[in-house]
Amino acid sequence: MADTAQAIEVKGLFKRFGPLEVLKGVSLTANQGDVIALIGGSGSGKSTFLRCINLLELPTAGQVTIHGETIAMKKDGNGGLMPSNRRQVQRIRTKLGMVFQSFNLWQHMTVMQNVIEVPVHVLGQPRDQAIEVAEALLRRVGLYEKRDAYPAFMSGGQQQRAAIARALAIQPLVMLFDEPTSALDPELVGEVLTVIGDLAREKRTMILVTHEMKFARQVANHVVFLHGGLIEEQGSPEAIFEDPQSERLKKFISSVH
Amino acid sequence: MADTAQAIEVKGLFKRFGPLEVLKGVSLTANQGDVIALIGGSGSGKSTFLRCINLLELPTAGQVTIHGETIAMKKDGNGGLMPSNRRQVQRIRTKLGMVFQSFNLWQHMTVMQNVIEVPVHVLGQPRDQAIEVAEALLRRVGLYEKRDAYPAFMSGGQQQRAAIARALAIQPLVMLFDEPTSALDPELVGEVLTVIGDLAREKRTMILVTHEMKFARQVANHVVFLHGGLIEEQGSPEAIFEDPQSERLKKFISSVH
Amino acid sequence: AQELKIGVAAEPYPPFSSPDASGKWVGWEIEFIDALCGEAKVKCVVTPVAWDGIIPALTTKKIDAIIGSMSITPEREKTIAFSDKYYNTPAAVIGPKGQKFDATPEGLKGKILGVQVSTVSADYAKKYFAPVVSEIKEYQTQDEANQDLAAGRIDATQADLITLQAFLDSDQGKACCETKGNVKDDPEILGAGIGIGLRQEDKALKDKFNAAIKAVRANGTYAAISKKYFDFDIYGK
Amino acid sequence: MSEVQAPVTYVPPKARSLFEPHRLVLMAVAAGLVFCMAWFMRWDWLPRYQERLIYGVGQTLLMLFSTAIVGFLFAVPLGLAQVTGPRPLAWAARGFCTLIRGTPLLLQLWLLYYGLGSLFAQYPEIRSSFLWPYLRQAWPYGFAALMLSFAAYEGEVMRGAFAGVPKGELEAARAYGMGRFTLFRRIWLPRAVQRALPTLTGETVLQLKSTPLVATVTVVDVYAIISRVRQETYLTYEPLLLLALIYLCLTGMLVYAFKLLENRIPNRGA
Amino acid sequence: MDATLTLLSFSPPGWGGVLLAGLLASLQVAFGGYLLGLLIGTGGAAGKLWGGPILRDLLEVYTTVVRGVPELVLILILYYAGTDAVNQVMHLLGLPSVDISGLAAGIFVIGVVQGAYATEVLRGAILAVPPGQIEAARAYGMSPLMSLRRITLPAMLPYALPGLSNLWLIATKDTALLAVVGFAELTLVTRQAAGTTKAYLTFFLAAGALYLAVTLVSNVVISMLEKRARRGMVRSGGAA
Ligand SMILES: Nc1ncnc2c1ncn2[C@@H]1O[C@H](COP(=O)(O)OP(=O)(O)OP(=O)(O)O)[C@@H](O)[C@H]1O
Ligand SMILES: Nc1ncnc2c1ncn2[C@@H]1O[C@H](COP(=O)(O)OP(=O)(O)OP(=O)(O)O)[C@@H](O)[C@H]1O
Ligand SMILES: [Mg+2]
Ligand SMILES: [Mg+2]
Repeated sequence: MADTAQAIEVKGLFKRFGPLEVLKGVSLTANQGDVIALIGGSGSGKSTFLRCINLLELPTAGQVTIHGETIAMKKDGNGGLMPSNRRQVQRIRTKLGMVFQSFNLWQHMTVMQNVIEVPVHVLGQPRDQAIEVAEALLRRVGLYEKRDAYPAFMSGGQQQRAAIARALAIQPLVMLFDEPTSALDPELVGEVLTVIGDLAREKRTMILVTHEMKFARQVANHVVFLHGGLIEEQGSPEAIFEDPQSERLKKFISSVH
Repeated sequence: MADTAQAIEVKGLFKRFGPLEVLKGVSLTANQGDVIALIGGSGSGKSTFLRCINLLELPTAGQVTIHGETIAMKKDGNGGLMPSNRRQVQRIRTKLGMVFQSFNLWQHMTVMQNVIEVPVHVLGQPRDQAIEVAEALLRRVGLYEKRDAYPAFMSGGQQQRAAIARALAIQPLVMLFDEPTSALDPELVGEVLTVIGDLAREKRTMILVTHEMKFARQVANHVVFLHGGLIEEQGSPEAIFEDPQSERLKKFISSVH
Repeated sequence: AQELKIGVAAEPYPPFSSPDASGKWVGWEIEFIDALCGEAKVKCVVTPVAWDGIIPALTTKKIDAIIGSMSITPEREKTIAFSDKYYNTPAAVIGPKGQKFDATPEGLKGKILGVQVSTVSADYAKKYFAPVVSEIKEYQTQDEANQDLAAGRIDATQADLITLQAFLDSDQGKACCETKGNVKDDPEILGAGIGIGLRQEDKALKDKFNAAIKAVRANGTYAAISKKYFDFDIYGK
Repeated sequence: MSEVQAPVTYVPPKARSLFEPHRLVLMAVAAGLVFCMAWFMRWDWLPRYQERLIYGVGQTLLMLFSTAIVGFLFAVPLGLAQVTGPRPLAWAARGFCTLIRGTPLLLQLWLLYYGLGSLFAQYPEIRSSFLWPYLRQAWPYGFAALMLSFAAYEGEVMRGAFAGVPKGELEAARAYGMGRFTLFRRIWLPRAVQRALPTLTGETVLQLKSTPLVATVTVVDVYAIISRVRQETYLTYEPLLLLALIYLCLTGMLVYAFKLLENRIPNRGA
Repeated sequence: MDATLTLLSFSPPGWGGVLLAGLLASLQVAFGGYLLGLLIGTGGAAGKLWGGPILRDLLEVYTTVVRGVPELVLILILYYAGTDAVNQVMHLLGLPSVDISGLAAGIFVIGVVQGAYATEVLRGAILAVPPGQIEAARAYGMSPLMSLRRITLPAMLPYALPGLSNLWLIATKDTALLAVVGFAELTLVTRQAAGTTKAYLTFFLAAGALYLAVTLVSNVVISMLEKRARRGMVRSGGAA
């Protein structure tokens, strides 16, 4: 995989759920080390966009390129797309760490088992090594003491941090965060912020969906405002928050401040 | 019921869950028309305090007075309290509208049925009249189109607004809100704010628990900071947010800003 | 008048008792019951009961008498009372055509023998054949044993000659099996014949039935019924 | 049948002290009852049948475990086929489950033993094959009937369990690049089994309670032994009470064993 | 083929009429037993959830014993002991012993067995109602009885229905076990017909078809009921 500067390149992404066209041609480029914040109203398609990047949702049209490798797609029968090479998709997915809006931790495994599952069983790392890495990660997100707890017995904030650790364990080139702070109280938000800041310093590329504008502002170097299935406006945090151009964005920002 | 200025008076409220003492003597007075915001870290006992007011949780010790009527309590066998007059509790509860942190809408009823349930079956209002009131309320929270939908098919924000409408339908003297905006996006938060503002103008008393400091600041005329089972500090929003006294509150506020 | 519930086995036991296609019970024993009750001037209802539970049904008063080809045995007499015998036929062994053996311990050596549970044939087989046969299989009904014989799952079955004869006369029986002879008599097990099962405390009923059995034998009704089903005297010696 | 099988999990009563006053009274009453039974009923036959009873219990357990284990192996594909299989396969699996669950086990057993069994006998090729020594015995039919029944009921349970695994957890696995087989082996199956365990406990107890039916086709299990006792001693209640006690103990042991298994994976309200 | 049709025709010499009568008897017992079971189950669930300690323990013994002992054995015990006990009581009261029909005994036996399962199904369903729903009812001043009637019972229905419909299907099939006490239900008459005519396969298949028909018809009714009860609940979609 070429170490191009472009970590993610999405071109003309369309996504339709039955009659509802959620994405109407979204294009976005993230360079390596970029932290892109995706903001927008509820139901504007932020989660859908993230999910299209790693093909959890199959786009109706469009093209996704990760670190120079374009995901090969072919037409399915129903006017949509499907991946033409399953192995390629699996391989690319191991380079993308995703933190879900609803965590999606595996309930039958402890936190530690959750974190080492993919390194051991998909990437084939030796168990000892995976555990070592996992312990370091869990320390970093402040969950080391909880490593043998099952997700169902942890608070929302703890689950969210476990999900972050799980995503980091595969040492992804790109991290996709779907509202990583929604379940956290203000103090914990600060902690997650620190973790994400560290990741940014490691030159890891990140796209994060968030409702918390303050958070977006602090952590992102580029902000994208989704509206009506399109990118309504994008730019540096300063530009977006201090000097919004479009009416919609102005309204959105003002309702927040 | 005397129309005293004091809408709620809580004196020396203690609450213990087994070994865990969550509330250690909380006293609070709300005059009619007051909007009190309850803030504090996760697990500090905010929800528990609200639930003790309408006796969903039986306090270990303490006294609750609603509009001059003190809820009669007697000792139960295990060192706690229990209401000595069930009917009184039921009667007082119909004067307290509660909006739960997790909504608790009745899943087997449509939004409309949820809203008219208590007016018709507890307060004995004629059905037609209840429906009329309900329709007005649903319009006000922007759910009129969803009146025949079942809660499970609505987004979190919609459920939250339905829960608010349900609470308003009983025309309560006092409203208790447990994080009424947790599931809402910034724009909807603004709407709920308007509703609460209207209620305040109608001289309805409100206690609301919230994690959103901005919201607390805009809507409340009195802010209470719970910490370690006690009221650590209270005062006007300006005092609390601009000039916090205690170390804990300072830390809490700074982590938010 | 008093109504007596006469228990018969719910499982078909032709030609003595079996239901017909309209659900009515027919057979030698059913006609015998009619004759007997007519003689004793009591009203009787035929009540099918699972053979397996027919004695508990009697003792718990679900029925008042058993007329179901039940052999009189000392073991049973500990629990219930019996009238005088009303028929007695020898026990026989049948087996598949083409295999040569006879109804002796030597002949049955190494074979699988089927019997119906809690019958005198079962007791007899356990006493005389158990040491030599490879297995004695017990069935809920004789009919099932016959089926398994036809299906080749057992090598022989021992039972009352009359029921076996009825099976051998059927199409299925004709095709597969033949008699291997009667077993050697053992009066202690086989001798006492078939009686009406009664509760031990119902002495009056027992006397009534004994008198009625004598009467139907004396007035020719017994012979008339038997003639319809058999070409020999089933009352025995 | 129903879209969602609400897991009717068995919630044991609060583990309170065994020695509360009212319990002591109840236990005294129970002890009195047991004493009356021991004293006024006839138990002299017990020693004579002891050995055969133990053998019978062994046969019952053998029947239970063999059919439950093999049946479960069939149940997994049956459940999976109904959830994700291609249409024809899903229909076939669904049809099989409906067929078996819609007819009494007793009838299936007789159909296999007296129906199919006597059909086999009509073919000389089968009668002379190496299988015949097995086919002429009763237990293969008992085994087959019980096993198929367990497979069908469990197939239904597994269908619900597979379908009930939260979609998000499967998505997470896919998002991290798991292949289909790894995903099934590491996430979907263990998670489904975990969800199904409480129901499985109940179903296995039901299976235990179905085993006596095989006695009607001459398989000798503990029920058959007790039937023999009843027929030989003409006692109505005593053998049945003993039988009930035996089954109660077996059920208790089964439930306990499953509890141990369940406790290995804590599962809050899943 | 012709012979088979003759065997199954409705008037003698066909056995179709007998089979149908057996089916009717089965359905009668199943229906009666199911209703009795529901009654016992409702009382049992209420007793287990809100009853005193003695009642709860007794109910626990009842459900444990019934669910731990094979139906076949229970039917034998209840059939003999149950009717025996009734007559003992009548005797003590100086009344003539009553004649308990096979139908009544069958309904009683099936009802007692079903009652234990229904108790657990209903109790589980009531516990499955999210506590918040009941709390909300209390918070708005509903009395316990009203919140039971307006909230708990309708809300538990979707959780109880699958279990209750299973129980109905079990009831229809458990009647087959009454064959062991000689009650002329479908399975026993099938066995009699088969034994008399030797047409085993024909009759077992015919009976199987009848049972299956009962199940399929029941399923249609059940799914209609469920659809109604589950209004307002999200369908748990199949994962793929
Ligand atoms: N699987 C689906 N089938 C049909 N509609 C869907 C599906 N997934 C999402 N949608 C619809 O697509 C739209 C966008 O959903 P999405 O989850 O991407 O929004 P979002 O921007 O992430 O909102 P939020 O901030 O509330 O998480 C919504 O209207 C939603 O109802
Ligand atoms: N029913 C209960 N049994 C035992 N402990 C409880 C119970 N309810 C609450 N607690 C405990 O009491 C403490 C206070 O809980 P409470 O729900 O009042 O917190 P909160 O301030 O509302 O927090 P949050 O902001 O997360 O909603 C927590 O530690 C919680 O674990
Ligand atoms: Mg989203
Ligand atoms: Mg709370």
